[in-house]
Amino acid sequence: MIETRNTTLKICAALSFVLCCTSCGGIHNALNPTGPQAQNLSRLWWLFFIVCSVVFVLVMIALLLSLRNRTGEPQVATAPVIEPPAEQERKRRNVVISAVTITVIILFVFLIASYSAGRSMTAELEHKNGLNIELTGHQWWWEVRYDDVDASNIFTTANEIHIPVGVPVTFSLKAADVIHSFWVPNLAGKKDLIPGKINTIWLQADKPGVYRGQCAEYCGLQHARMALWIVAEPQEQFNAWRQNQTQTSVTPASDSQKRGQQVFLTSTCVMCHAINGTPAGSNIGPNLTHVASRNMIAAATVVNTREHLAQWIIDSQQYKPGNKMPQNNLSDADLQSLVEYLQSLK
Amino acid sequence: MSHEEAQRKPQRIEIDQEELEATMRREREELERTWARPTGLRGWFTDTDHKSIAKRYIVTAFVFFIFGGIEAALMRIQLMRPDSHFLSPDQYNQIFTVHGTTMMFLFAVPIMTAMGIYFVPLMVGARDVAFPRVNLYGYFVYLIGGILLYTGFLLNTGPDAGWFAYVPLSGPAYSPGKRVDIWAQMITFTEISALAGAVVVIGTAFKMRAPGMTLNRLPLFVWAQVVTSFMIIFAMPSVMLASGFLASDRLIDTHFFNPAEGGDAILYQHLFWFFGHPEVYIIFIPALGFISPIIVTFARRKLFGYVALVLSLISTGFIGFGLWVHHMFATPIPQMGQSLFTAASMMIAIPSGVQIFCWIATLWGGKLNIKTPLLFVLGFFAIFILGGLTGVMLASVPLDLQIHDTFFVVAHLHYVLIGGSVFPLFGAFYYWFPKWTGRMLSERAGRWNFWLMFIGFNLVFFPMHQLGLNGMPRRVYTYLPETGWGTLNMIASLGAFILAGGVLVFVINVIWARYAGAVAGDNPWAADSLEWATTSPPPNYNFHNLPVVQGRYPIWQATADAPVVRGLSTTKRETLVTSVMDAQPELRFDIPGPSIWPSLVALSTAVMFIAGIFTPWAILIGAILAGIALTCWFFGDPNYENKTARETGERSEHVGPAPELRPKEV
Amino acid sequence: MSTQVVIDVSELPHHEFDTYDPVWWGNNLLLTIETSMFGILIATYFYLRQNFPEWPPPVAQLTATLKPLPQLGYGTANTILLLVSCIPMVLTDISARRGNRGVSQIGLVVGVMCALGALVLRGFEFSAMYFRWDSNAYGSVVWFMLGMHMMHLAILTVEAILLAVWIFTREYDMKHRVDIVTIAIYWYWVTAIWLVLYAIIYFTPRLG
Amino acid sequence: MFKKKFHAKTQRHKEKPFETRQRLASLRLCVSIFLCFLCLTSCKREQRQFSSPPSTFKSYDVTMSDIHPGSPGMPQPVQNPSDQRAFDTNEGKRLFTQYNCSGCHFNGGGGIGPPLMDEKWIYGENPENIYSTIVEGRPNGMPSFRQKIPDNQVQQLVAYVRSMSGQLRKDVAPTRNDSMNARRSEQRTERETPRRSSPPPQ
Repeated sequence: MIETRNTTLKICAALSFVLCCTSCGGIHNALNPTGPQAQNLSRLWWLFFIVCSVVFVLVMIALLLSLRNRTGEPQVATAPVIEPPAEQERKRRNVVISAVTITVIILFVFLIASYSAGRSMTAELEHKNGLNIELTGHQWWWEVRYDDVDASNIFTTANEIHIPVGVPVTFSLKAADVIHSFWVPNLAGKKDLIPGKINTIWLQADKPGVYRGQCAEYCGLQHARMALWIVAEPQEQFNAWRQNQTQTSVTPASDSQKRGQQVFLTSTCVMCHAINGTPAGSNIGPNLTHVASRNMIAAATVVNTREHLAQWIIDSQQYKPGNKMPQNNLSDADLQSLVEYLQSLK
Repeated sequence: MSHEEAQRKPQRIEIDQEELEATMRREREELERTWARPTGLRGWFTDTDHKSIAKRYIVTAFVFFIFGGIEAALMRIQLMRPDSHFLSPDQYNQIFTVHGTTMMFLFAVPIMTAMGIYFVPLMVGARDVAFPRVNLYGYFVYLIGGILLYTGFLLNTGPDAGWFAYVPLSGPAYSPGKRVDIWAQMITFTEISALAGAVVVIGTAFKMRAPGMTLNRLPLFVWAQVVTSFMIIFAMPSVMLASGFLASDRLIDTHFFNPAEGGDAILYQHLFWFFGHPEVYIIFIPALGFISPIIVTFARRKLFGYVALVLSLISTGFIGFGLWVHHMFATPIPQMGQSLFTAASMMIAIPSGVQIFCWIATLWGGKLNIKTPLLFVLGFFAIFILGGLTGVMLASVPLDLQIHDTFFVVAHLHYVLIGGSVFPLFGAFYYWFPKWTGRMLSERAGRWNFWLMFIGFNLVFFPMHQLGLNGMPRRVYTYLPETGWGTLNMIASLGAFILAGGVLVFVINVIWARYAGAVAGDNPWAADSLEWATTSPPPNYNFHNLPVVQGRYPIWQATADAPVVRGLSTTKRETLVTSVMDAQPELRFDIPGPSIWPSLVALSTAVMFIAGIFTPWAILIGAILAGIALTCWFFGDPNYENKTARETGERSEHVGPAPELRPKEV
Repeated sequence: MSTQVVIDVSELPHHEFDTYDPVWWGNNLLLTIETSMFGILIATYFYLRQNFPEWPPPVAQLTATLKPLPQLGYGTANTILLLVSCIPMVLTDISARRGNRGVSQIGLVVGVMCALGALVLRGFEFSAMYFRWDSNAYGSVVWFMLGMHMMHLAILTVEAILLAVWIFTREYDMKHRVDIVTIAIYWYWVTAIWLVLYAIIYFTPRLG
Repeated sequence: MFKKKFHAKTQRHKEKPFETRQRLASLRLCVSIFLCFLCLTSCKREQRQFSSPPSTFKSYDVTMSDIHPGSPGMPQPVQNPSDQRAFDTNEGKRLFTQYNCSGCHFNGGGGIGPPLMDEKWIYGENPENIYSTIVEGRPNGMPSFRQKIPDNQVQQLVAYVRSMSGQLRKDVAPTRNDSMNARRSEQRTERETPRRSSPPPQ
């Protein structure tokens, strides 16, 4: 049974090594915090992780030591001990009792730690006077509505949330169909979007950059392809973006863009999508007023390039089988001009 | 009752050796005839012997375990590489739902109940369980439930809303067709059978113990089964309502979960997890019951801290009901409430700790003899403790918000459930296989089996912790290459095949040993508890003379002139009923014999629920059918045992010890 | 001659009332299951109530003054009937213990009559609600509670009928006397549960 | 060694036939139950087709307006694949709301447009009639959705419209959705026997 001991030790060592060294970097990573919320959490995580690892190793050592006293003789030959020496038993009882006590203490520490962490996360949620964003989950994309006291500044976009760096952003979370969950690990923990309820969470990015999030509550066929991007940028850059988003869509310049708009308004597109400034006003699908200003399409699934856009319009089902956008058999010319038009919607 | 006192004190009787042997021989023949089991197809539907029912349970559950494993393998193949097209999202969603449902409802719970049904009567020294026909009914209901799920699955009607089928996704508006209905009814079937099993086990453990087996001499295995059964009794009604509400929402337009009409999606989560979390302990506590006897047997010493272990079992059972909300921390729940549930969730680590420490103390003081069963128990320690620690992490609200519903949780729950239940279960298989079949499993194959499973398991699930922290949500049918989740997923998928290899070794080992394994004898491990006091496999009547227990380790503590129980009829199906606390003889209870009606009631239950998916009228018809069958159950040869007596040509009044065994003056 | 120590149980009875008999345990465990089921159902009732500004929700057809509270008539009648039905059951219970066949028979018959009456009344109770099960969550949960209890009432009635038939046609042996006592327990339980449901369904909305 | 094994075998010998028979029995049981399920469950019902195949509706019966029922040249009724699929009828129900059909038809109750849940059919109750009603539009306000709604979605809508008056199998018709309950869900709607009715007065 020597190998039990060694192998177990090896495995433990190897595994804890893996866990330690691979936890760094990435725009979609809970251990690479870039906001107060996530930092709070990762601090808590490392506390738990280190203490738990120590406990685990200690218990394993105790276990392995307890295996040292073995007998080769056959099972039946070894006489069972029903009355072990009282002295030893008392010693063992003391050891066990103290071990349990230590467990209790550790758990108490954990409890305090996580309670205070939780407090600081939900604290003064109501008077975070930064940005208010209303996030609505659809199967399988995110509708983003930027609230503002001035109604003319309210606008709606999808799947790509721009936020200013260093400003707390409050999200009020809703769901249009089933339960989804909003989770951007680098910035904060997750919160569910539940039909008939309103859930709130705030987060803040301290470094500019792109942070990826993905729906974390199973929401049907395309749960796997329901991601979003949070683009954190300096205040003025954000203001510029916001300024642009509040505008209505650009009027088509070239002929083919004009034709593209016509195609859009006379084909299936207009049934679901809105482009502010045109008759298209349906909000079943993402709002396309500034679609060209987004980096990704299809809920942060594919890069927003001309080819992808064209393929997506013709046959979205090959990217996201089962998504609600139908296939369209447009003539090549129509498609080209439509894509051109959409590309122009900066 | 005055005569009882007379009954209770042992009497010394003088008898001639030959006479004794002659009597024994005669009685053995009579018992064989009285407790004969119907065989063949008829036996399938009428045999109420707890051992054959339990064997069927175990085989059936293990088959479902294999199915679930195959589904798991398919998922691992799909996730091996990013953007893989091995499965369509629709297939993948059905597969992971059926995988979870199978493992939880068709494998884990039934197989634990089955172990109880097989061993509780043997360990407490009874001839059969308290309600053998209910037992049979439970098995058929369970079997039908399983077949229902898999028939649906094969007909592309597999449920696809996850094993906890959250509304509204599983509700009428977002799960068209009959997929989720089949899931809901399958739940109903399995919970009925679980409840039946629970009642049977408690009844047996409380009332059928051998004289002298007071509650504080009850084997830990039985304690674990009792605690589990009580948890089932209080937890299952909750999921019964959850699935009932869901089904009626889907079929007759009720509005329990429709926010627009005052319903509530969170209500479902409360109902489900009020069952769902105790469920974890319903699966895990019986495994604790396997570990104690294995450790005692192979450490060759008495258990350290019997009382502490019993108390921690019971407290686990209680606390298990206090932490369901930690599955719902991401929903809008008041901070204060959350911290309370955090506290509860962490508190449950204390009894687990007590158990672990007591076991280590037992090992510490023992003369170890590391055979495969103990090996699996050691594996349990390594894996389960890690799973328990990640469980403590999940109990903390803020941490949970990061790792909830990610692959971290997938890793955690597999560490807890496979480590906490499947490893001890395999240990139990190696430990008790000789009792079932009279043959030993191969030790060498056993070690291969263990190491393949242990290494494979850790390869599959350890990387998942990291995946979760790297942001991979659970239940995704694929992922983008840019996410960089590919490598760890590849490792996990490779591990899956090693794990599968381990299980394969086990299956081969069983098939081989079944026919060619070394003959075991009654008590191959020189173990202490009563099931080893009879032949392997045990006779239909379990014990010729019911034993009288003199300590916590009946076999080890048996004195030379250990008393036995005499006076039970050998020509009627009788067993001894004793008092709950101190196991004093009270009644000679008639055990009902084979009957066709339980299986017919099960079939009409099936009509009721399955056809009920398609038309509400079926509920009525099925209920009437069930009523008829139950009536026949009630009227149909209620005293079968007397009939056997008549068949054997003896007057059913003839009971009690043979005349030559009447007590003489001591 | 060899000696053997035995516990001779040949004189023990086959059946005994209450905790002696495993049947008692089986029955009471089932009742425990059902009790926890009703407990959770009641919790559900109050949980759903939180979602309603008015409970029960207002109905357009009714005038503002009249709230669609469940009408008391049938429910109260049902309660009284069930309470009354306990009297014969108590008699049956006692007589079964004493072994008085005649009284048991009469008691069971009267009890069954009451139970059947209660079932009929329950039918009307559903109609006394202003809502159907598919009107809204309130209707759903109330119908579910009434229905669940009705189911138990029906099972109880059938059992009682079977038992009556038995002791009229076949032997009045210890086994079935124990069964009578068991069914009496079930009977009291059904009544007790109903008292709780009655209070909740009919009066908690009136408390506002 | 071998002898020992052999001996062991013979020991168990009397058990085996029972075991095998039991196994056979279980097999038989499973198979029989499995078969009776096969009859019960229709596989078509659960089909979920995401990429749309070409419509089964011929263009000629789309163009002909169908005000003279039973007129010569009436095409053979076309089988609408969506009639068989629960998923499609459910999608139809979703689209019916999202494309704002309720704006005129009020969940089938009728208002500006005629009711769809009763037995009266102005332009015919066959799939192809409803199809052309949606694609071509009808006098007095029913707009044409030609090119606006892709074929497979029209098929889904057609299936749903027929389910509103119980024309479809109950296990295919949609159940209630998570909104105010305006009416019984389609799967609980009893079948209305269709009869022709005159177009609304000009």
